[in-house]
Amino acid sequence: MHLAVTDLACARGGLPVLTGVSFRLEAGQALILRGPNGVGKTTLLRTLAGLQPAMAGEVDFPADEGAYASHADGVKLTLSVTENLAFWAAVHGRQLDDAALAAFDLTGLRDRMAGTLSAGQKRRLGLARLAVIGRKVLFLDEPTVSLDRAAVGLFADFLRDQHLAQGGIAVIATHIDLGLEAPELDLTPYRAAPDAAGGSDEAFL
Amino acid sequence: MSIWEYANPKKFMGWTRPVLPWLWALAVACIVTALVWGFFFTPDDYKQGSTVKIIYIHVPSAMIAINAWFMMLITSLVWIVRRHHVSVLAAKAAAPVGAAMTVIALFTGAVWGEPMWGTWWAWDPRLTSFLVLFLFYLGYMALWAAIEDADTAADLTSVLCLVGSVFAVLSRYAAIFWNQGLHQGSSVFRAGRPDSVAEVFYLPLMLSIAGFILLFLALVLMRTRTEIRLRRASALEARMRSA
Amino acid sequence: MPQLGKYAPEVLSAYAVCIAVLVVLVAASWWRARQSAARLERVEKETGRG
Amino acid sequence: MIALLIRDLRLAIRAGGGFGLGLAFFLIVIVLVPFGVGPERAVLTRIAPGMLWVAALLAALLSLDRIFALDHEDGSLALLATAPLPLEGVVLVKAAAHWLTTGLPLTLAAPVLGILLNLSPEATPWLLASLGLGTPALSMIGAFGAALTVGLRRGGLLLSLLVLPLYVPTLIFGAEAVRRGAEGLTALPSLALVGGVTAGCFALLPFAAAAALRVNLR
Repeated sequence: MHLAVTDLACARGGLPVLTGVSFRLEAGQALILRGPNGVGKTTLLRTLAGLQPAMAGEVDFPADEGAYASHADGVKLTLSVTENLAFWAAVHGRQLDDAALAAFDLTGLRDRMAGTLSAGQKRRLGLARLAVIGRKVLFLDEPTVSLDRAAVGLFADFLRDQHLAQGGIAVIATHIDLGLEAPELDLTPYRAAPDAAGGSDEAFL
Repeated sequence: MSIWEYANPKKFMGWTRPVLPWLWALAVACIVTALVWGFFFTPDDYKQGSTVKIIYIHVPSAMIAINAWFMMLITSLVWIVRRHHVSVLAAKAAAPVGAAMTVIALFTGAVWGEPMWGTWWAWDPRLTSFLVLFLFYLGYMALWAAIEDADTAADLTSVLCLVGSVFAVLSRYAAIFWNQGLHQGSSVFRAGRPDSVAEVFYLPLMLSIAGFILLFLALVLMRTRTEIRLRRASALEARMRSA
Repeated sequence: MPQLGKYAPEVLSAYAVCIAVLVVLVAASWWRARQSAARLERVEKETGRG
Repeated sequence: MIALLIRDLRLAIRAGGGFGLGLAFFLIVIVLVPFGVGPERAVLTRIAPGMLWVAALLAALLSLDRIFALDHEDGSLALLATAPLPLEGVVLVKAAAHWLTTGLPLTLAAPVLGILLNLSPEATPWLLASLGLGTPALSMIGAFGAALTVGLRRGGLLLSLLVLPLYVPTLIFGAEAVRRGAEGLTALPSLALVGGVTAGCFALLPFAAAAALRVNLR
């Protein structure tokens, strides 16, 4: 179980954003992405997760072990907490066990409609999905937004004890300190030069 | 140098620049002579009277209307397979020309049939197919206009063009099935025998067809160059903004 | 002028519409071509990339 | 995939709009027809097959843009794209969910509304058969149109412009089947053609729609 990224270049709206990104993560390791807003954290995560094709370079990790989570956490407001999580479990061919609910302190809210949850609770429900689908390589874009201190702690514990401890890998773009002893990668040096090659409209320049 | 090199935007602009004026001159010359010849110097048809003169604009425009969509289908395929910008921009450029030709074919067809059918618009299968084809053109152009990102627009319109072509053919046969048809059979290409169109009508018609084809090429080349310039301008602006 | 007989309105209207549509199409394409050339020139001057 | 279908049906029921909207619209359009063309029974009988089909088609069109738009807004479309489901399967399930919430109820309600338009009794079985065979195609073509326009502002209007021309073959063959049935002729060829078109749609369109979705998710 590893995640190897070699010389990756990705674009946003036809314009090259990042070039030459390379790193390698072994089982149980995490990587924190740093850098100013707009440097391309989200674009990089979407490219790693396979949501958009890379302009150049290689992303290598075991097939369909990747999972992506972003601000839009795919929570259906007219479904209850368990229905939401049971759906994601079924989609990934797994059973919904209570450990995931407990890990994010949602057992008390199990039958509440997602629409009636607070922003923080809804966020925890979105993150609980990661525990339910059992995917080994996680690409997380600002996972702790609108979470209070206690919830951030819960999430960090889940990452450290349940995910990484069992050989999982995580690439996280975040501004706050999650308390994980994980290496950090500042993306500023990888920012693509304005007239870098490879943009889809390069043929017109 | 493979032919794909010629489709590179810069090279395309290069070799089309000298060609375009000649193409325009030839197109205008052909059409004007054909229409003047057909309008003034050919006799009336014994049965249809002077309405036969409409053949010189209905048949060429109908042909271009169909073949323009076919050309768009090919260029969309080329875009999907080889990601060639000029190819998909040529499809975007050809759509309005095809739509205009469809309007001409529709109007001239309806008017030509009016004496025989007694109404300005008869739901004849072939005319109806042109009406449906016109709707496809509208949809295609509207999709281009609705999407900002050029690449996404190119991909989505190409997929629409492929699916649309299948349904255009389906609609064609559905229209025939639906109304047995009053349209004069395909008079020009019946197994290549020109006798269905008397000799005297045949030559100006051929010239008019040639003229319309040249006009189509000239328009598409010019409009493709326009699209390339606009893409280059927005690409430079984007790079300037991001610098 | 050729003797168009009783179908004169049909034939003339057909030709009129055809020529009108073609003229509008050519004019619009020509105008857009000039617009795009002007815009490109302006942008190229700004970015200094002739 | 079944989980996705169950979830979508549950969402449609809970949202309340799902079933009722399409049926109500279908009823309203049919009721309007006599106001428009006059209550004369002979006229109504003649146009009943065509009007029932056109109304069913418009009712199906109504709820098309909701197929992907809701999932696109709350991000579950992106999550589904990284799930082990093939996108073609997701599109098929979405089309099936749309058919179950709009196409099927329309088909079942059509004979009742046929009475309003004085549809001749022999036509009713053909109406049921042609709508039953044709509405799945409407949902599949609609899913393709929705995939093309997901994420576009004012996508609903564009969706109708793109999808209606694609409905022409199904409409022609479907309405023809009912008309021939009403006149007692054999409507089997038309019915077979409706089925053929639907089969063609389910063979071709999931791939086109999935390709469009991948482009829109970029």
